[in-house]
Amino acid sequence: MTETIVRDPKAYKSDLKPIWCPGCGDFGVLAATFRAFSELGLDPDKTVIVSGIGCSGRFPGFVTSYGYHSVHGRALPTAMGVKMANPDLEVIAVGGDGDGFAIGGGHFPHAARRNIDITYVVMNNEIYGLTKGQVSPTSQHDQKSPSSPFGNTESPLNTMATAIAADASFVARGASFRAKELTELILAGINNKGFSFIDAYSPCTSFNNTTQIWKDGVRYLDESHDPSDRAAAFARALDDPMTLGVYYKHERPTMVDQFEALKKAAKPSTADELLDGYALGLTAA
Amino acid sequence: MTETIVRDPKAYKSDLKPIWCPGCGDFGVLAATFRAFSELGLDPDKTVIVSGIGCSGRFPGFVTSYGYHSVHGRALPTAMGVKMANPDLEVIAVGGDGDGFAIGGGHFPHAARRNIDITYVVMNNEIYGLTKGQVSPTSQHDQKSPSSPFGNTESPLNTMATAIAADASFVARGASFRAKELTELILAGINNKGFSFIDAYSPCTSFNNTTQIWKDGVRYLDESHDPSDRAAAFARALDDPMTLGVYYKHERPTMVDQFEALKKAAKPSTADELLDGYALGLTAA
Amino acid sequence: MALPDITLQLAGESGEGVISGGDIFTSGAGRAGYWALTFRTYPAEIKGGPCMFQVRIGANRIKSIGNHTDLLVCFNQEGFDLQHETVGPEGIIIADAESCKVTDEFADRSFEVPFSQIAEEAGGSRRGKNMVVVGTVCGLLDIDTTALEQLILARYAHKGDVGEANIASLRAGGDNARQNLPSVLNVDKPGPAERERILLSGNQAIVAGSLHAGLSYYAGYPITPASDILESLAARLPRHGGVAIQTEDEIAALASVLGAGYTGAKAMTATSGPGLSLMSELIGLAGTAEIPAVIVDSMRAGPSTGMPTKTEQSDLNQAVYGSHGEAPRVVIAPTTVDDCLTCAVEAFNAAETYQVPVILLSDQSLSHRLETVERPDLSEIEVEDRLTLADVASGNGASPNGDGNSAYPRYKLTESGISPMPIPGTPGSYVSTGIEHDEQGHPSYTGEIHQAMQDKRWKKLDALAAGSRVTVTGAEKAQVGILGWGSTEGAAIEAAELLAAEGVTAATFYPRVLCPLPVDRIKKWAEGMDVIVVPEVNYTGQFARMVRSDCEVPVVQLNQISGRPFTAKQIADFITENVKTAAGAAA
Amino acid sequence: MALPDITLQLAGESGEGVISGGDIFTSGAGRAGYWALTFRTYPAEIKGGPCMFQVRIGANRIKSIGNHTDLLVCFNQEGFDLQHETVGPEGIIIADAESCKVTDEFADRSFEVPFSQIAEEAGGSRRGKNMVVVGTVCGLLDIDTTALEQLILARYAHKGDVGEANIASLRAGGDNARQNLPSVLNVDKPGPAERERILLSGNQAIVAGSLHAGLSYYAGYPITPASDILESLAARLPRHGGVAIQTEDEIAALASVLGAGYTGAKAMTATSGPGLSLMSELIGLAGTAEIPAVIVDSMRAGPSTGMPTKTEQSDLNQAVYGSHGEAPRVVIAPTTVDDCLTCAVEAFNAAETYQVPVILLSDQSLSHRLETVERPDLSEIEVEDRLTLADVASGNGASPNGDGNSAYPRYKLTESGISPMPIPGTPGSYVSTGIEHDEQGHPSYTGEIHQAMQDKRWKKLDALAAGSRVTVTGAEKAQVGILGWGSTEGAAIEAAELLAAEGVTAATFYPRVLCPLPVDRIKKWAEGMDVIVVPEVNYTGQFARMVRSDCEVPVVQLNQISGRPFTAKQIADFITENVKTAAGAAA
Ligand SMILES: Cc1ncc(C[n+]2csc(CCOP(=O)(O)OP(=O)(O)O)c2C)c(N)n1
Ligand SMILES: Cc1ncc(C[n+]2csc(CCOP(=O)(O)OP(=O)(O)O)c2C)c(N)n1
Ligand code: SF4
Ligand code: SF4
Ligand SMILES: [Mg+2]
Ligand SMILES: [Mg+2]
Repeated sequence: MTETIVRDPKAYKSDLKPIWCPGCGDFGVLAATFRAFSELGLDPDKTVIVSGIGCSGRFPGFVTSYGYHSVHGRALPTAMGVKMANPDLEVIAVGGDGDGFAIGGGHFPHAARRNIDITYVVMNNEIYGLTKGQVSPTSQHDQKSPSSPFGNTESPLNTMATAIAADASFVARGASFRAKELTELILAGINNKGFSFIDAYSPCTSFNNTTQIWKDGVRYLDESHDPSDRAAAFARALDDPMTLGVYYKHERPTMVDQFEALKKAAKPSTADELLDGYALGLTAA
Repeated sequence: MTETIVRDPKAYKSDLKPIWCPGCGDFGVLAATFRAFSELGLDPDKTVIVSGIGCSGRFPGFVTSYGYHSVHGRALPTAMGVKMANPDLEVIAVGGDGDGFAIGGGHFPHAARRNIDITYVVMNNEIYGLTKGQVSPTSQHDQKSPSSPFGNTESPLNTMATAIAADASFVARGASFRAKELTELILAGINNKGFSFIDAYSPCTSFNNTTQIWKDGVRYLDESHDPSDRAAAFARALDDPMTLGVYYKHERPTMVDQFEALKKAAKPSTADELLDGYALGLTAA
Repeated sequence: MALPDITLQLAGESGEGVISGGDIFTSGAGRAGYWALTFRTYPAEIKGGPCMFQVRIGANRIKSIGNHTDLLVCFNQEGFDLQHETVGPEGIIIADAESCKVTDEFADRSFEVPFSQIAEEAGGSRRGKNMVVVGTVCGLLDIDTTALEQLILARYAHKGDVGEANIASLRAGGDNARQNLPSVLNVDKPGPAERERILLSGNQAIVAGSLHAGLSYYAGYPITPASDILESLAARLPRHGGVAIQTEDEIAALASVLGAGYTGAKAMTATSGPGLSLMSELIGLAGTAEIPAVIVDSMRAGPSTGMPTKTEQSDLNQAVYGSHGEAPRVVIAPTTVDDCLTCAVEAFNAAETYQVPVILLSDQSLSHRLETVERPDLSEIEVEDRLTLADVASGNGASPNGDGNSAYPRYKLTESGISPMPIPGTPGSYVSTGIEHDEQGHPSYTGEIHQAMQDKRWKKLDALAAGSRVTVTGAEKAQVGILGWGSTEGAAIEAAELLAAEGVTAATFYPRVLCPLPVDRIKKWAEGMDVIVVPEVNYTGQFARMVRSDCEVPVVQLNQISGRPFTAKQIADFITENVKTAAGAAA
Repeated sequence: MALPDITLQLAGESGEGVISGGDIFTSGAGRAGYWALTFRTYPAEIKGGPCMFQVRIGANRIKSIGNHTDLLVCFNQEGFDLQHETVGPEGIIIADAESCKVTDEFADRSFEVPFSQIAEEAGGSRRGKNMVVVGTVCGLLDIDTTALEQLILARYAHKGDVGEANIASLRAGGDNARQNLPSVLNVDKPGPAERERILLSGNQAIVAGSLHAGLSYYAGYPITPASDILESLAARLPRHGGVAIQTEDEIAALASVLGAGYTGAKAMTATSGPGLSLMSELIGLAGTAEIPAVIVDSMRAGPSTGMPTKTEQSDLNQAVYGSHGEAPRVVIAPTTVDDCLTCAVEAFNAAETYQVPVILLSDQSLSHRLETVERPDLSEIEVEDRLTLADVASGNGASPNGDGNSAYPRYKLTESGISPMPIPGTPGSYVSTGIEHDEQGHPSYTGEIHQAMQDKRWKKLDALAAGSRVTVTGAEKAQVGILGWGSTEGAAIEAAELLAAEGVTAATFYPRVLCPLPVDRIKKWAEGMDVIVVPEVNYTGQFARMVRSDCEVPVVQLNQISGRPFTAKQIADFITENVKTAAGAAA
């Protein structure tokens, strides 16, 4: 963890007032992000926050940094483009559980497999906030909602297990109301070279108010847990989902590293060099 | 396993000659399917095979049964529609590794979460056959291909681990050249009530000829493996990927069962009953 | 003098009960015999932010949102600031005495009422503010509140004495109005109802229509303003063994709808623009594999995420031309709430009859407006089913697949282009496919087969183009023809009435089926018009361009993208100001 | 008599070396100074199935595939069966003596050659069959094979003595032809080349153009006929720090291209119809958030999966109208292989200058045909870059974000609609978004802002519509005007020449930018034409409809969907047969 504190957390707060409901967990995630940015001394001009659509998708607007508010579900491939086109940028992707695991769920394993060096923070409220309370892939079985009036027939997706199965480089769970620890997780995620995934419990006070249940229920991974042990991490993920902490870590060359290594192998690449290859060499005829 | 053998395997062979290359593994998967159908005595008029696009996607055309050749990546949601609209049908989804885990990968965890009672057979050749040999999500790291001329920069997706993380009801790996065992896996998958996933190694002799490597390398899960232990299944999935057998089983109410249970709770549902609810009751005025 | 109808606006902050007050007033007015039509704006935020509820009521059927506000009730200062410009020259303002000051220009036609204070005194809580507002309005307009009170009691039956308190607030508001406010506003009393009336929204009507048509499979992904279709069906469809599934995205929704349609089920999905875009590829599959499906698109303001809570008619191009290659589809646009029900049934009928995907184009204003309509007689709305192989099978027991293991010729080239469809579970197995194919569904890439199959797929729609429903008002010869689609019809008809009052003859023409367009009938009608105006709530004039290209008829575009529906006056004014002078001028 | 050019077809089974033989012949003919243009059909299967290679060579530039086959070489019976109908009235057939019998009608103009036997004798293996074929053709046409032999040696340098054996087969084929076949066919000898010539495909030209324009980020998902763009760039882009990524689908591809474009990179993706459909939603985002991007669509026959290896021009509607709402974009269609290079650069220029997504519409026939062109002088093809905030920043050190933490007004309403774009990594932070927004990118849902922003986004393209490139042949006044787009241009120009020979004056007009259409120039040109014909390889006449609606000019459609490009004769015949008599008749 770096100690270079060059900016006040408030320096990252934008002029735009968050539109979130009173008590929404996203406020806590935003605050933890400010603190993590501050501790890392991130330069707002060199930082990009990418999001999809949802209440949580409005996040970039509230941060002083570059931002990219994409369409629903496309935060991860967008972030890949940003990072791979300009590896000097610090890239954070954020979004909701629906954005990330329903419509955008197809992108997740590939971001992990590629090991794109970005940090992905999901504000998991186990509900669709912005569209007024339908169940999401992380909603509980039997949960009632406008779209599941007699109880959810689907079982929740285990995001920790999913990320470990995809071999994400850093896999952790935090909570919006555990400010200090969430700050540390975001910080560790950013510092991790590779694809870092943080599932942050972030209650939706309007449509799925789990604030109390989660506040009462969360506990931390015990000291003995070895995050380098993938099978053990998976086993822990199957335990009590309300367990917070770093489940899994697997550092390895990032996507940027790997493309860097291709430079020498690649073929001549100017347009002229290419056309040379198609020349008819008429002098020989 | 049912013993009702009412049809010859050949009865399921359609008039259309497979267009696959000589030695293509898909022939073996097709043959195993015929045998499994035959052992189950499936009625071709009550069986639907759904596929996406790829060499493997042409599969339904070679079977005498109903078939549905969808667009690339959409076999699973299509199969859900078929099954949920008509639960009496036996529904099998088939396709390639690219179809199922690249473009269609976003549907997989949800098919598993919902526990749609279908069997999904992926003909995994670790390559894009139909488009002539580009890497797929299951291709090996460093593998050379037209789209990865200096070696694949991405790490392969572990399909067994992915399916176990998604809590698929039945998770197994087979191989096209292990005819008897593959037949049994398909049979067990169909017999399993719930979402059954079978990853069948199926070499592409034209663009990624792994025939010999796989023939030499495959082995079977040992007897001691307990498929009801999810964490253990995951640990096995991280071991040698060339291990065949049933990794994981988790029987529970299927999607059809769950909707059946909603019947009583649901509100009056004829158009007239609905309009009654909007009536102004003018007599009261 | 009593007006034939009046337009009321309630404006305030989200959370003050503006919308619920408006809803309950509308229901109450409906029960008291008035016809109503509403329009509302939501804030972008989930909680807080300005919101507005507008309702126009009258003694006769209401066709549009009203040209200006006759009575604006401001819950707070922002309500006044944002909405006072809509108030007509004779319009009245009632402002919350505690929080709102009107500007000088309204000094002589505005009144202050201490809403919260009255609520507290009468019902014991300042939260009854919106009920005081409703009571005030009823008092001012002399609307009987008996029905309204019953409604309130019923609605709060399980909430202790909230109902009683609300009624007390309502009455106190009415008493205050009758005592302290001059009776400046009067609306004609409605006569007795000839047929039963109902009050519902466009989306509710679509749900009712789909159930009437025989819907049994629904899949959709939440999106404003279509989510309530999913929600309503989730509560109902399972009753008779149907299913309503919230999928992981719109692609899965339509893929599964096509899977269900393939098995013989009547299946539907509903979405808005972004979802329709994602469905592009599968719409082409449905057209090619000839699978019936209904896709509801409740349009909102685009492009991209755009303005999700605002109305617009800007997805027509995507509906008609979206998807690569050239795949047939039907596009139907309802014009009113009851028409939503009829069009939903017609959408299923077209899907079934022609074995095509049908896109039903509603919009935010139509999907979410409450409108009083005569209760449709469902027995009069015919339901059609597809031609199945079982329908045509001779019953001689011979296998439809012929001998051996050959596939049934599901894509048989017939005169009409329509081929009998085997239903899985019954004899006649074949492979449904989006690859170009011969009659048996076998992949085939010859130019001859491609031509024959495109001919087959497209010619199916000829009958529909010739016979689709159209509504026309006005004479066969007129100075101005208003040619439009969807929810603008009411405003267009009223605009024609306004023009008539100014001595301009005007006619309207609204086809329901926009693809295939009833080209011949449009051309014929156009011959009688001196000039044709096409009003659309979009930027580029999508329908106008289609008319120009398909009918080769010159038209004048009238476009606005304010996020609100047209008023009749907007259309009439445009015509008097721009069109009479130069037929080629556009706004 | 020597012909100015001849059309050769090789027809046989996939796996017999038909395509590779054709390729090598084309390269050899090219090196011998002939101009060439090829067309090929692939089987649906990966291995096996009929395939055909067609090449037209001549002493001057070749513009289209040729009206009929002058020389058909049949590798087997199926080759004859499938292709003999294309043979012209004077055309010659050479059939494999072992496996192919021609029908009587060709008795007096066909010859048998025992290809495999000659190969075995000369090169020691029957697999040299295709080289014997190439040698036979060269012998018959008296084409010098020196360059060809060098080419073969180079190509098989690492394969032991395969090269030598192939050359032996080639020579044996030639010797046999000279000895045993009558010299019935002659083609004009080419003169010396004035400028260096190259032989490449449309897709290769697009790759070259994109590199010239400064491409540094490519992402794509494999799909026929666009995959080779990904493959070529994967081998090259990393050289200077660029990346080419195979994504999990087309949505991810375009999403990442927009992410890259947002950071200032020139970024591209390439796909075919199904992928373009999937990109619909994100194309709207690019238009709304104003992010430059280039999307290559190499069209294949649709709808749906359709006929993936066949050509068609049927994605124009999707390119121009795809995506919900109304989002601006540019659509550019190259007409020849060298034009692919130029248009690729123009696509990047338009994307950068106007901050919009640009769709480059190629098609299977153009993407995969080999064509001899003069080597473009890249220094003459100007490259444009976007207006960045750094370009306009005053350099006084003041923060572009103003005081405090407010966002830079990235969507500033300017005269031209183009606003300077801050590049992440430099000052000027803001949020790029597809939600309707004010100048600072903050979400805003008022009608005024929506109108202002739509005006801004759309008016950017006015300058492009006025100044885009167009190629015209023929006089300003003509009996027939051929108005088209894309790869039909060569056939159209040749059709005009054929018509001229029959005394009909004809002109051609091919705009490169189809959206926004150069309406004024089309109208002006149209005034000089008695009748206008629009040839398109599609079913509904998509471009014809656009011309009718946007230019209000009547046109006659000429459509075919055979999976093959037009021949000049097809167009000319249609015009002589249908158009002169009745201007309104269409095919
Ligand atoms: C393609 C598309 N489909 C649907 C929507 C509607 N939509 C907006 S946000 C959202 C889901 C919100 O849930 P989540 O991602 O969990 O975010 P939250 O609001 O809970 O933070 C949906 C369905 C959309 N904007 N685009
Ligand atoms: C939307 C879309 N994108 C791309 C393609 C092209 N395509 C067809 S099959 C295929 C992948 C084939 O690989 P796989 O799924 O592994 O099947 P296989 O051929 O190996 O059996 C691709 C990319 C397509 N048909 N549709
Ligand atoms: S609806 Fe829920 S998630 Fe959205 S802002 Fe409100 S509390 Fe937060
Ligand atoms: S290309 Fe590969 S996967 Fe396709 S048919 Fe041939 S061997 Fe099988
Ligand atoms: Mg959520
Ligand atoms: Mg594969």
